[in-house]
Amino acid sequence: MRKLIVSPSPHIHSKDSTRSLMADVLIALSPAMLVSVFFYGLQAIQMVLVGAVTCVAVEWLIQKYLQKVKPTINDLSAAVTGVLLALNLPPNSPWWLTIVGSIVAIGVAKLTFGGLGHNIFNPALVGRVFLLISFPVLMTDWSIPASWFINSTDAVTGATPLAAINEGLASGLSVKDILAQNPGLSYSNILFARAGGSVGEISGLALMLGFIYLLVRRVIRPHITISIWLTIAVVTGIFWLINPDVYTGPVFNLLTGGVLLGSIFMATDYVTSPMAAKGQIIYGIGIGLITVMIRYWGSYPEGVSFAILIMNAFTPLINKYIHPTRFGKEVRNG
Amino acid sequence: MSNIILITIVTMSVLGIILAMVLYLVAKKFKVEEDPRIDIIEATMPGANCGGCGFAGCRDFATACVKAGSLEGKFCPVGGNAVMKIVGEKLGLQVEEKAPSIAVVRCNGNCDVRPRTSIYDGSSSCRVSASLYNGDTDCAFGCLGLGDCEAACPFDSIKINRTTGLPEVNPDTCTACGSCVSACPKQVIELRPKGPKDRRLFVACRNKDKGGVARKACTNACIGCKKCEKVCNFEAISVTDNLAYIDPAKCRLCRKCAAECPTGAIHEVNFPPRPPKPAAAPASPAAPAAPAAPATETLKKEE
Amino acid sequence: MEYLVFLLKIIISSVLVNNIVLSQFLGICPFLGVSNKVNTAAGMSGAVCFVMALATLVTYLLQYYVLIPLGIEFMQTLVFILVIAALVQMVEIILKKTVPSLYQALGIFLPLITTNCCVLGVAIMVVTKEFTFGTVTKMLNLGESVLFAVSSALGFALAMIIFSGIREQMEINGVPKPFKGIPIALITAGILAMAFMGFSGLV
Amino acid sequence: MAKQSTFTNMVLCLFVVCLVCSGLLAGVHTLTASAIAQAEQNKKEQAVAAVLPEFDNSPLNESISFSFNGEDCVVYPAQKDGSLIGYAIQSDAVGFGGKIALMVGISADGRIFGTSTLSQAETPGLGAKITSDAKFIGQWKDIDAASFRFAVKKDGGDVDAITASTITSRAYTKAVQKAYEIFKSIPR
Amino acid sequence: MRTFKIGGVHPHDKKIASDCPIEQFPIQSKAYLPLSQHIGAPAQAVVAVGDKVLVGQLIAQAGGFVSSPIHSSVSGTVSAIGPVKDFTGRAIPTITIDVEGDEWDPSIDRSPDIVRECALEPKEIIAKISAMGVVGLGGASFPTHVKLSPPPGKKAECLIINGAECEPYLTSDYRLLIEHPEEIVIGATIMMKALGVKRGYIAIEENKPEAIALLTKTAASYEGVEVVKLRKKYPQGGEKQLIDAVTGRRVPSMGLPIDAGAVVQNVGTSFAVYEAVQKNKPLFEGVVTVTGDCVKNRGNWLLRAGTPYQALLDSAGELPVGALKLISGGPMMGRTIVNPEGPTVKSTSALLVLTAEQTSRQKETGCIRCGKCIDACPMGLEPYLLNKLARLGRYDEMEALKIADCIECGCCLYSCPAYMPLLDNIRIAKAEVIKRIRARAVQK
Amino acid sequence: MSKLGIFTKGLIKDNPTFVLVLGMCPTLGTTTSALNGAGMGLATTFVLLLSNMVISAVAGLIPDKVRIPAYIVIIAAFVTILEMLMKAYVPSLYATLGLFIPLIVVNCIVLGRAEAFANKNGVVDSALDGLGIGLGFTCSLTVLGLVREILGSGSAFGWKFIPADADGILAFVLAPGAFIALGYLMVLFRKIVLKK
Ligand SMILES: Cc1cc2nc3c(=O)[nH]c(=O)nc-3n(C[C@H](O)[C@H](O)[C@H](O)COP(=O)(O)O)c2cc1C
Ligand SMILES: Cc1cc2nc3c(=O)[nH]c(=O)nc-3n(C[C@H](O)[C@H](O)[C@H](O)COP(=O)(O)O)c2cc1C
Ligand SMILES: Cc1cc2nc3c(=O)[nH]c(=O)nc-3n(C[C@H](O)[C@H](O)[C@H](O)COP(=O)(O)O)c2cc1C
Ligand SMILES: Cc1cc2nc3c(=O)[nH]c(=O)nc-3n(C[C@H](O)[C@H](O)[C@H](O)CO)c2cc1C
Ligand code: SF4
Ligand code: SF4
Ligand code: SF4
Ligand code: SF4
Ligand code: FES
Repeated sequence: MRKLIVSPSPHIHSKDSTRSLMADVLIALSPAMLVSVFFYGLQAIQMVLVGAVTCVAVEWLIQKYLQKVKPTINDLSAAVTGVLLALNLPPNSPWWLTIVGSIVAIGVAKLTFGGLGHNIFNPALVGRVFLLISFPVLMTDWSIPASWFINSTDAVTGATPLAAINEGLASGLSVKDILAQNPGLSYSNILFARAGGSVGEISGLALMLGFIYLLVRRVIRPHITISIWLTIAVVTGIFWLINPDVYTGPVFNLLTGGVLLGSIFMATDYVTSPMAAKGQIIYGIGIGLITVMIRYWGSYPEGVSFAILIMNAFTPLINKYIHPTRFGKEVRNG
Repeated sequence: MSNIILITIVTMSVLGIILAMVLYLVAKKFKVEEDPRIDIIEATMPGANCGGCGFAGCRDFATACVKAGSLEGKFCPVGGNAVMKIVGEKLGLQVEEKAPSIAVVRCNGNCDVRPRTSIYDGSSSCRVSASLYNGDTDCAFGCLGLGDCEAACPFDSIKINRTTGLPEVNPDTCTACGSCVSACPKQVIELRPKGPKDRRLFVACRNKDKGGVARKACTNACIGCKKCEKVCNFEAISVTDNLAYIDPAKCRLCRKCAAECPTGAIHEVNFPPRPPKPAAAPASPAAPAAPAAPATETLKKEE
Repeated sequence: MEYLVFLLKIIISSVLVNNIVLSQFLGICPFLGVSNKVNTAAGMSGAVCFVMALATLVTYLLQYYVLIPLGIEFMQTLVFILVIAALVQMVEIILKKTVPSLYQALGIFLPLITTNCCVLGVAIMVVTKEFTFGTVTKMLNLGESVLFAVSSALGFALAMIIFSGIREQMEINGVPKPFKGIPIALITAGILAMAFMGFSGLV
Repeated sequence: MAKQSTFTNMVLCLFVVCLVCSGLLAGVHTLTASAIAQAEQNKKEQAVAAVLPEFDNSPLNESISFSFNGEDCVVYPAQKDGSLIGYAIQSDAVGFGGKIALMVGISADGRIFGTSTLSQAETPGLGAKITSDAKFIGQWKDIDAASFRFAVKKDGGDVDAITASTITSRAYTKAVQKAYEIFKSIPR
Repeated sequence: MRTFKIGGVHPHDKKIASDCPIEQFPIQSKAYLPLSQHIGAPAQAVVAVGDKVLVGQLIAQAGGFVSSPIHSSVSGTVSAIGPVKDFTGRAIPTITIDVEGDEWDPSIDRSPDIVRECALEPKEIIAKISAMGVVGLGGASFPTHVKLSPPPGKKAECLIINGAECEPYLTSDYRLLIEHPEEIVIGATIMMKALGVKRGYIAIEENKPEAIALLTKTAASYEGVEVVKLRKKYPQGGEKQLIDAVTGRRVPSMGLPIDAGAVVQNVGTSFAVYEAVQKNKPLFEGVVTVTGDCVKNRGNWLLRAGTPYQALLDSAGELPVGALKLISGGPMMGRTIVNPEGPTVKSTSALLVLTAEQTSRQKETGCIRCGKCIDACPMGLEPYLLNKLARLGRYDEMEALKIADCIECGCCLYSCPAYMPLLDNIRIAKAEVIKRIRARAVQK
Repeated sequence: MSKLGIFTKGLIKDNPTFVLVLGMCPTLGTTTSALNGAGMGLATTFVLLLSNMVISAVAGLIPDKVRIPAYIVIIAAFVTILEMLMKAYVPSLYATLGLFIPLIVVNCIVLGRAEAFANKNGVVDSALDGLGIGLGFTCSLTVLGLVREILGSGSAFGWKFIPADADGILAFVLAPGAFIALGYLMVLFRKIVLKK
């Protein structure tokens, strides 16, 4: 007799899977990866590969031998973490730095909490911040490795724009003077991949391409990203209008540092960001505010990573108190 | 220097006296609102908060015990008689002793004897499956094997055996809290007295279909043939709706019925092997086999 | 204006930059112990805030008007803890008599506070340590001390409440068995401390 | 075990406990007070000795106090064979984690002889290296203060900063410079 | 174009049977008529074994106000009254009739003429609908006369005819709309009269342009009836969503459509009301779609209630080998058939056959908190959280999170990339929560 | 329980750090190196030992309502004595442990032991208990300090095994590393020592 399948409704599925979503993120990251390979050559390839492979390997080893569960490396989330971690490191990082970061990201920040879906903090960022705190010298070394395609030392200015600003301000210069002294810091350079920074943040345009892809494929919703941008633009805009000598302006702040990479790919990480649209906007505003605070007054030139991690910590509270818009108001019981 | 010593001593003594006086006033005004015995009783409870007692957790139970002024109908299945005795002593109340119980699984339809007739593809939950239909076999009464009982047990004492597809109770850790009983949508699990020397006998089937239908669905099913009812000298067995039930209060563990049952639906637990007639019912795979008995007994002796 | 900025710096410093739990390591026991639920965490934080302000006020006065004039600063630890212990008990009764609703919310946490080292820690800190805010280095006066105590308590509250939210979520999500309870709480606190290091240099 | 609480026994008990404990403490205090003072003295002496060439007086007892830029400051003159060979000057500046206090030895002819850290609250492994980094400490030996550019290299000076600790290095430099300013204004 | 504002998904349309005209399905040798073909109290049999019955003859009377009578769908002899297994395999009280010929009760007007005018008073209309056993054909089989009698204090302001048919595959409402537009509009006017409302909407999704055009033309000559074109989105046909889409009002949490001043009736119901009131024909047959990608002979059949599903299945032609899923209803809300020998009922709307590849769920891989279920949920709930709390049995929290508002549309499970069995668990927990709420209400 | 049992349970079964999870502030705050940890541990042991003995001796004389204040005074007295002794004879260790020495007063271990053990047991047992718990605390702090020192500074007990100008993983010297290292050590302790 033919066996019938029995299940509760619904009987069909959208066919999205965790794996397909993660693959989409990797695809969305590929323009940024290609640009960095163009500018940083073999070094960029090595870092992305080491990051992805280590993350996947660490996940496999820990799940198989320590936690004794079926490894979940096929869902590609570890690979995403590895790639994002690598893209968040300075281009000249030694290979072992990527490995240490990957171990912390996957081992500490992800699997200790129970793996995909359970972690509170963004693994790649935990890895990066851990490295930043542990190896401040290496993590702020913005020298440029050789590339096959172009003479990148000519093409890319050394220190990151934000570090340059921070340094300049500390030695008493005004923002205008600093920008004048560093011709590499023009907006077009930042947008079209000529200013220094982490491997992945070299080209704003490539990152935007990824953003559009993610939106079109409905992998992410725009709420978080846009609210981060708006917050940063508004707040820095106000300060810039008050005193353009000490405060950098909105366009500069949006295009430099990890804002694009962070707001598009890291703040939107499903696991560690709020679920409801309203919550996502609050989260984005929080990230924007903390980023500006750290950039303007903190001792780190760059604040997106910390801002995202701090708001990750608030995410459970946001989820607890901010719910989606319900259909219909409550009028009676029973 | 001696000046300092003097100053120190005087200051501290004054401070000491002042504080003591303040604390005295505190002590006088401080009134105990909650009966302190609640804390004491709560401390003696096992703290599993399983709700097996029928109250919302251990503290609720403790409060109820203290407030009620009688322990009638109050029993912590986890702590058992031992804990209830302490509670009784602390409150100066009479405790009713209860025969220790244990969960038994009244289904013997393992994968070999009960063919699957459909493919269940929903959430791995007995309740979900039961809300849809009778289950993926033709037995409308048996265990669904999706492990709601396993998930419900606060003591990790009931586990689905992957080969039989049926749950098995760990007799050492089961506290008879009843969580599994209320979790099972098929009423397959029953709390039964552990029995003298942990020996007990029960019908491992819930199938109320007529014999033929039941047998077709599951070769281990109780077919309601009434052979056991007839052979029992103590009127402990009754067959209603084509299903036999052994009343633990009347059963004297003579094991005649088990030998008589044509389908092996009657399970015997912790009995020594039957030496004379090897033709007896085969020990079922789901119940702890007979050889386990000596081990349990030695354990008992040590205590 | 400048003084207001100074006061603001005291607040930002003690809430964010030198968070009493995450970077000063004070009050860790209640931080780990009473942070299972957001509501209890908030209650505990409220109680700590109140006691800390009061205790700092009293011990500050004792230090400057009793111990120092008498030349017996070495009795500091003893006197402070005695006073704090008595204070906590007094607060408990007074609350119970006058504001029973507040007592319901905070009362159960009060006994825990005596052995919470952030109260004694802050009381000792304000009378022995020079504080640096920006380029200013000074001993705090009475008002600033109380402000420091309150904002330290707010820092405690911030850490507690964030943390309890995280733990509620972990309760629903489940964590691997070996890490259940304190270990995962410690590791989470570690990452949280790491994130809070981003604030360094703000003041 | 514990007794019933009555007014008298509560007061008496706490009184007695306080009495005994405070007596004990006061006693220990009297016994250790001089040792504590000695320990503090030793620490300072060591610091002074570390930053000055050999001397034969006791600078700590001959300290000179005066006002510098509205601050009270103390310098410790060192003598050898009766002639002044230099001063140990206490100075400070605000670093990354708080105040950095230094003892700076300046010879009578205005050369910086050496520096040593009295107290600091910098980040371990970063700024706190001012107490351990041989290269950093080493550069403060025998400097002609008059021609020395008191600034880290990044700001166009002569000081090699500790990597990733520019703020601390700046503060250290500032404190040494301040000591030199104090030196210049010592009333002679 | 209008639609509802929160959530929703866009499954593939697959209206592959939309070109098959409605045809009479052959009458089988036996008909099985369960006594409970509606929500509410079961009907009580008024015939005995051995009685001869005609098509349309009353065989069981309503068991209360919220109940509905049953009429025979065939002519013949009552051969048994007792438990028969329904399509889930559970035995339920059923009247079994051996079919002999096809003799109709003479009071039924079988002429093809369309009767426009209805002279009955509202009360009489409702009584007639009740007597003819009309129940909702949109899925829940709620007795129509109850919906047309708003409780005291509540006033309906409009009637909405639900022609959304938002479920993939299903085409029965569509066929009815284009084959009997006039009757449906008349049915709507009758119900408007019964409710005393001046406005009636016929809401149709954009993927049925012919129906929209035809109905707009027909409705032009009836006062107060308006056709509303809706954007295609599932679950547009859910009554709360439909009211939101058509009127912009939202039914309150735990409320009924009447709280938003609307009454929603399915297209088929409207047709049945027309036949009942104007043609004196009880509800014993309806349009059933037989469809599925693997079905060779798809069709929209006019089917007598009580026909075993197996007969429909046989009409479908040869089916692929291997495991299949048979669904009574659409792929999003339909229920799986375990026992094909079980009978259809009045409100059966479709038999859908899906192959294992089309329907098999993948193993759940653990929620990644992507929020897709939240985005999809038309009620603004948090399915991921409800699912977790359901597994932990934390009912109070689920109640606060409005689990009772779930309409069981399945959008959440449909969208979940981790294949979490969200609705499976939510449904069980929702039942438990509602039980608790009721128990509390009773206690008060 | 045997005298040996009283003494050893503090090391493993009732280990104050890994099992009872008490006195977390000094545990995290002072363990930047193995020697600092050991110093803090020994300081706590000193107070624990003496206060346990004295409290067990006088427990019977103290009325219930002033029990806690009286105990606190006794403990605080020993802490202050310790403070003065350290200032006088090991000033550099005192400087590194800083605020955490006076905070021994509120260390839950000390008061906890007074309440849980000393006021019910004799002087000798209480002394053994105090010593055992204290040494358990000392060992845990030393181990934690050692781990943090090895990872964070590349040295063990002050002996640097990596090149003099190289750094360790700085995070472990800082606050985050303290929490994280303790978290993982606790899991290891449960797995290896308690075999859970
Ligand atoms: C947690 C933390 C601790 C730091 N500690 C110090 C420190 O002790 N001393 C210091 O000069 N810089 C410290 N910094 C770094 C400064 O903020 C600043 O980045 C650095 O001094 C300037 O960078 P550079 O030295 O590489 O030019 C610290 C930064 C952070 C985030
Ligand atoms: C998720 C969901 C989808 C529905 N889709 C439809 C639909 O497409 N067409 C329809 O007529 N009824 C649909 N219904 C049923 C309606 O909500 C409503 O019950 C019906 O239109 C009322 O009419 P009736 O009483 O005539 O059945 C749906 C219900 C739900 C919960
Ligand atoms: C328990 C229950 C009670 C209902 N009570 C009323 C009612 O009092 N008035 C009414 O107009 N509809 C009532 N309804 C009908 C519903 O609003 C709805 O139209 C019906 O359930 C079909 O909806 P569906 O097909 O979307 O599921 C009730 C439905 C249920 C299930
Ligand atoms: C849109 C999107 C963004 C992601 N961003 C990150 C990220 O920033 N860091 C990371 O470790 N993993 C990221 N992941 C992968 C995955 O969600 C992450 O490893 C989980 O946090 C692990 O539980 C991302 C995945 C998606 C779909
Ligand atoms: S097996 Fe059942 S009765 Fe026994 S402890 Fe587990 S849940 Fe309770
Ligand atoms: S005994 Fe009941 S709950 Fe357990 S698996 Fe069987 S059907 Fe499920
Ligand atoms: S089934 Fe319920 S929870 Fe899921 S999307 Fe529909 S209404 Fe929301
Ligand atoms: S759609 Fe699935 S994976 Fe995404 S949040 Fe909902 S339950 Fe989790
Ligand atoms: S040691 Fe327990 S709170 Fe600090």
